This record gives sequence, structure tokens and C-alpha cells, in this order.
Amino acid sequence: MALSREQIAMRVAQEFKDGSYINLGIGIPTLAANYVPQGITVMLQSENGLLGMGPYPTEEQVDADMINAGKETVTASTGASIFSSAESFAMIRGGHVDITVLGAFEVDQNGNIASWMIPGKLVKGMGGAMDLVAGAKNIIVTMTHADKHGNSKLLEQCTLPLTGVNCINRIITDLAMLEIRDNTFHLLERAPGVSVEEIKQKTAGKLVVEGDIPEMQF
Amino acid sequence: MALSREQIAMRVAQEFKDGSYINLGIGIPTLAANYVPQGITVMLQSENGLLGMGPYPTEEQVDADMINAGKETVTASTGASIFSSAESFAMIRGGHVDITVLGAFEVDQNGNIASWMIPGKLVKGMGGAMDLVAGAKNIIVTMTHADKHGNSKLLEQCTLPLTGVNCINRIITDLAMLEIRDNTFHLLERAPGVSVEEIKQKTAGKLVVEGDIPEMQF
Amino acid sequence: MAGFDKVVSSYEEAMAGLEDNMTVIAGGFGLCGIPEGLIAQIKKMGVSGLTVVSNNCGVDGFGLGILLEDRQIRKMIASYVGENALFEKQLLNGELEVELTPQGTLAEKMRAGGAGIPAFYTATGYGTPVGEGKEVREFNGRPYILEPSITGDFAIVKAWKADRYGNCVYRHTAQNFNPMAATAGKITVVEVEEIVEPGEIPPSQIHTPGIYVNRVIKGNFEKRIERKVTRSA
Amino acid sequence: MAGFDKVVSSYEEAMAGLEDNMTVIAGGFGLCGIPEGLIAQIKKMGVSGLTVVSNNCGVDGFGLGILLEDRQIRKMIASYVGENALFEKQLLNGELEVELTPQGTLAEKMRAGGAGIPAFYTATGYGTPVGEGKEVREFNGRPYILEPSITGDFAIVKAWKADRYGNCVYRHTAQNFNPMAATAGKITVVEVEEIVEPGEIPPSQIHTPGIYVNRVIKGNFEKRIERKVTRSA
Repeated sequence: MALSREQIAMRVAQEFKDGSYINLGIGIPTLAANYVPQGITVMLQSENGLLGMGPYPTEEQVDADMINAGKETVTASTGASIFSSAESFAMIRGGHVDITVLGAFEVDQNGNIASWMIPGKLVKGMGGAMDLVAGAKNIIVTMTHADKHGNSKLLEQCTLPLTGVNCINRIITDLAMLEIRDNTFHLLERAPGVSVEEIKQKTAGKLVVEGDIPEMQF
Repeated sequence: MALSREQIAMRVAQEFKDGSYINLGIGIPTLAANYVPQGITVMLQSENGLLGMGPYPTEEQVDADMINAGKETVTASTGASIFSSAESFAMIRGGHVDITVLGAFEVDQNGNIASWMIPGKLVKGMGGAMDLVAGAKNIIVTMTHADKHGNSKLLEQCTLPLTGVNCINRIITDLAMLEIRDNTFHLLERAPGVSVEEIKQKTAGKLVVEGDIPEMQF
Repeated sequence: MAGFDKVVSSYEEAMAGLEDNMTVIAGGFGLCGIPEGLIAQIKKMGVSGLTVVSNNCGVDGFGLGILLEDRQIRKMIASYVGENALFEKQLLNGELEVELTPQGTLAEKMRAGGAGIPAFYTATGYGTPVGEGKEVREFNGRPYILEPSITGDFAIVKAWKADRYGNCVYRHTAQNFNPMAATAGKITVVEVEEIVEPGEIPPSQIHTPGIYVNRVIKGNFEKRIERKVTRSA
Repeated sequence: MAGFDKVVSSYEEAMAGLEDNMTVIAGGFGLCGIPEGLIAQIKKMGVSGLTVVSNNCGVDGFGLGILLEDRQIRKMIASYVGENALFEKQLLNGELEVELTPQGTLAEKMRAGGAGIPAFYTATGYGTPVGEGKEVREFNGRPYILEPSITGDFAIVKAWKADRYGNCVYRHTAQNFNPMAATAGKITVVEVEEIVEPGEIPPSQIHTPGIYVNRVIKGNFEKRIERKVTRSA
């Protein structure tokens, strides 16, 4: 069965290593913060200038001067640092953030990602997404494997305007976890109960399936 | 009579305006801090990361972590700020420092300056001088008008490797104050008792003398 | 130190010299850390044809959004403008031009502008619409695009505290774009919650040295929260 | 937060992985704010062929100068190297190569290296020996030269205090090149006067966020003064 948003977030969190600095995009990526494995600690970077993002505030802790990149009120964890936007993106652009997790409209087998603009629809802006995909050491994309109409979002070539080129190496969808290398999607894991056939059918780009593909473990 | 080092510094200080941010090079320029006119306040920038340099410390105030760009122990004045070298040169390069005063070996009528390297002699480095001449809004060069052998240091074209091009507008020597514009030295003032003839004789570059040239007032 | 006292007592003085068609760089991220009173003064002055450089354009009726009401902004340089119906309308009408710029590139353009660096190379935006028409160059086998810096006629900045010499500190994430904006204005105006005496802020804790600041004014801030999210205690 | 505890207890651990022919970026200005113990450890390790990037090269017998004694430095990238007789001798002998770099360009090269900017344009050095062989380009009618950024295999940094997560503050003008150096090392090692617990340094007062720092060690500092100048009280 296809994973829920929470399950995708749980699988994402399994990728986190102890001592990692992580930037989580809005939506499913943010949920991953709730599923950090036991015994592992990570620090969350929020690109508006906060390293060490804590939980949402209690009503008493709410402070207009303390928000995250999604403009939500937040807190700072112990040992956090706060800095300017230039410093924040120096970190990101300079490759100091270990993992970035973000959503996408499309990803292709060359590691290109489209996530910010649908021609004909109003363009609201890329925010920090282009900087994040250009700078992070490891990028994990979370999205549904296919759109509402059943069209694959894992393509031979992205059709929408790009956010970044040749930068994505890992994708976690509601059906599978895949890696991109040698201009090919490699199937690593499948969602419990989802067949390799279904994944093949819903992957438009070149897909390599080597050996037995294990189910995700939760 | 030719000005003493102290007198050159005094004349330099007359150029300071109330509320100016000023960077003073090593030597005569540094002396200018002692002659800031009454009723005028300036803030001194030291390019190692101090804005608001105070006087030398008393024996009790000496602190190894508090030095100026000449590596001398200093103090910070009230309202000073301390920052990194990158920030310090952002200020300088970005044109935020109002006046820079520095010494030179040669200046030419095109506003070029040579101050850091004499071929054949060991080269110790340019330090911050190239950044300062490229960034400051107003640069005042202090030097003797001629060298020990009587050779002019105000040339048609610098002979030594340059520190910066087309950047000098004012020169205060032991004999005169001059301005550079239209690729010409313009004589503005002469040292008390020094004749226009002597200045002409010791200026190798193109010199314009318009009308009566007043003596410097101290 | 009379010459360094940058405190002004009215918003008229604070924004004196702002004219039609000028470029204004504004600090702030969403509604966090925005110079509320300086924006209100720009509205009051009625200047138009402005180019505004800011990560966002406020919301309907608050922040930079209020400058849209009388069509004072001709062009917006921002990374994200999704919170504003009036903005959308003017954009679709062709009354407003927008130059979408990646957030990190925008921050770096302001910093570079203030630091005398006319242009820099970045990987951000290469191969995307942002990179179109820009010079591409490889360094160590990777392609980068050339981005020019930004400076403004005015920079409007919100700080927590400033001393009379203009030395500023920012509070929490209200820092955001403010320090870079402060360096990039020909005239930089800082609106603060509190004015303190020189020396009260320790020299090494100053975020923005006063050399970048021309005017300081004490403001009153509503500090509207865009997305209040809480957990139970 | 075990994964973020960066404190090491020996200089061997602090500099583990440093090998011949690596590039080391060092903070400090003259003898102010230099990582004395880390430099001593490099001497002890005996690695050679190093490229050292630092504003200065210490003095005879102190600071980076001690790495000259056994000819450990092959190339020095610095803005001023005039305080050191051994340096002069090795330079004249051809045993040592030096790349003189304007001080502001050097600081910006380190910052750019750490910030993922491979190159930037600056007016500094145009028309001088520094600009020779470098690309020249005009922006707004003024010529600038292209300067590539610098990164290092190691960065050695001196801070006043750091917490266990590597968040650093610098003291007075001992800050200088240290914050930029900290960002530009593949492995960044910080030697401090005092290690504190996370949370002790207020988040907005941290000069170097721990994300840039790999190892922290508590040192003992002589803090030699290069030019003591005093006035009568």
C-alpha cells in the first residue's frame, strides 16, 4: 500500500545520521523532524537564519521575532545559533548543511529537479530552494510517485522549469525509495505491499531493478 | 621651510570633517590623530577589525587581544565596534570609510600611487594598502615632496610597481598641498616660507599653479 | 561626538530625500523584522515608481504590502511573493514588475553591494530560468552563473537596539536580511525598539557597525505574526 | 547530543589527518588571535610541503614562524610577511614560495571559499602586480579583477570561548581572520581559552556557528605581544 505522508516522513528520518545538520522544506519534509530515530540527534537549519530549530512554542513562548523559514513561530534549541540571511546561505551554498529534504513536482533521471514553477499558474517565487539544491551535500526529495492523474513524476527529463540541475541523489515517494546514479533511477526499497511492477509502471524515467528489492522497515 | 612630520600631520588633520570615519596608515598618517581640530570628532578605523580606535593603553590596560593594524596595543573608544577582517574590508572596499591617509613612495599626475614595493629590495607585502586605495572615497597621501637625493616623488608616471590606479586626489607633502584632477597636479597651498618656484622645481609631473597660492595656516 | 549622533526625531527626517523612481532595499523576512514605521512613512510620502528589494512584499494591508495600495512600487526584487492578493493582481495586470531571485543569491547580492564587490559567481540557479541570459563559467569542473550585486538609494532596516552612533543589534530571527540591507543603501535608515547610549552594546556584539548607518529613529512596532503555531505546554 | 560534541582532549586528535602537502588556513593577525597549540602540534607532527594561508607568518620563533625552522611550509599566501628573518632567508633561497595577496582580498577569498562562491570581482589590485594575468572586467565603467576563492584541507582557528557544539565567540581584535578561516576548512579545528556548555553563549552573539567546526580543544596561550605601546596613565 502507498505510504501516508507520515510514513514517508518516517522513512526520510531513517536516513538521518547522528550529528547531522539538516534543512527540512515545508510539508512532508518538516514532518520528518517528528520521527528522528532514538539515540540520534540532529540539528535543524532554518534558512531565515536559525541553526538549532526547536519545537513550536507554547502560547507563553510565542515571540514575533522567532520564526522559521515557513514563517511559523518556533523556538531555538539549546546550543542554537542565530545569524543573518547571508550567513545562513553561506552555510547552505558552501556545502556545510549535511542533508536537505524538500518536495518536488518532478525529478528526472539526470538528477534534475522542478519544484517551484508551473507555467500558466502564478509564480510565487523559489524562496531558498535553488540555493538549497545547489549547495547541500545530500538532497532527499519527497513526493508522491505519480500525480493525481496517475502520471509519473520520475521522468526521463523534467518538463517544468528547473530548480536545479544534476543535484538530486535520493527520492522517497509513497511507493519507493530510489537513488539516482549514472543517469538512471535505481530502486532501493519499496513500500510495504507495493510491487516492483507497480513502481516500474509508474516510473517514466529509466529504472534499474537489481536483485530482490526489500520492503521498507518501520 | 619644509614641514616637519608633525606639521604634515597637523595639516592632514585640518582636512577632517566632523563625523568622519577615517583610516590612518602607519607613520605620519597615524600622527594626524593627535591634531584633530577642536570641536570636531572623528572615528578611526583600524583594518584588523576595529572601528573607534582609542589611545594607546596604560600599562594596566594592555591587552594582547586588543591591537591596531600596526600590531601595536591600543584601546577602543566609547561606541567602538569590533568585527572580522572580512567585515572590515567590506567597509573599506564598499566605500564606507570617508578618508584614508597613507604614505607613498611615488604619486603621479594620473592619480596612481606606488607605496609597497621597490624592485630589488625584499618585498614584505601590501597589507591592506591596495584595498584601502581601491575603496576609500577620499585618499590623502602624505610624503616628502622629494627623496633624499632631491628627486621628485610627484611624477608624470610612477616608476615603481603600483598600489592602485587613478585613485589619489590629494597629496600633502613637506612643501605643499596639491590636488590631482584632469591628470594634473594642482597646487593648493604651500608650506610657510616655501616658494612656488621650489615646489615647481621639485614636481616632475605636470603642475598647474593658478593665481596666488596661499601659505598653510596652522 | 555630535558628528556621529544619528538619531532623528521624526519619520519625515528619517526618510527625507526619498524620491520617485528610487531603489529601496528593505530588511525583513515575511513580517518578521520589518521597519514598520519607515514603510508607513513611504506610504505617507506618496512617492511612486519605486524599485523595492526585499525577500518578500508583506501581506495585504501590512508591511510592504501597503505600498501596493497606491501603486507606489514599480518593480519588486524578491525571492517569494506568495502572501499577497493585491500583489498578484497588479502583477497579472502588468502594473508591477517582479524579478524573482533565489533567497541566498538575494542576500549575497545585498552583501556584495555593500562590500564593493560588483559581481560574484554562484551555482544557484544554473540551468534554471534564473540563469537564463547570465554568463556561465566553470570552476573546478562545475558550472556557475555570474550575479551582479545590488545597492539602493535608501536602505530601510529594523533593529532591536541601536546606540546614537548607529551601532545596531538585532533580536533573534528578526535579524534576517537587515544586516546586509544596512550596508547596501546610499542612505541607510534604521528603525529601532530602543535607543541606547554609545558603549552600552559591547563592541564585539554589535551586528551592524554604525559606519553603515545614516539615521536612527525610535519606532513603535505592532510585530504582527504571520503564522502563529503553538504546541500545548 | 553526543553527535555534536566536538571537544577533543589531545592535540594529536585535534590535528589528526593532517598530511604532507596539504593546505592549512590559519586565523590570526600578526601574533594576535593565533592558535598557538595547533601550530605547535603541526611542528611536532613534522608534516612538510604545506601551503599555509594566513595574513602573516608569525615571527622568528613564535606563531607560524616556528614552522619555518624545519622547512615545513612550501608556500605562503599572505598579505604581509615582514616580521621574520628566517622567512626572508628561505624566500631568497628559493626554499619558500610566497603569494602576496591584498589583506581585504585575502579575507574575502576565505569567506567566499567557505560560502560556496568560487570567484568574485574586486577593484583591489587592478593595474598593479596583483592584477597581472587576472581577468579584468568593467562594471559601471570601473575596472575590476576576478579573484578565485580559497579553501583548505584544514583550518586552524583561535577563539575565546566555544561550547561543546563548536559555537564560538572571539575576544576583541583577536577575531580578525578567524571567523573566515573557520568556514573555509574541510576540517576546522578551534583552539579556545574556555569550553562552555551549549546554551551559555546567547544564540545571536555567536560569531561562528558550530556547523563550521569539526573539533574543539582547550589550549593554553602565551599571547605574546608584538608591539607593546603604552601611554602614561
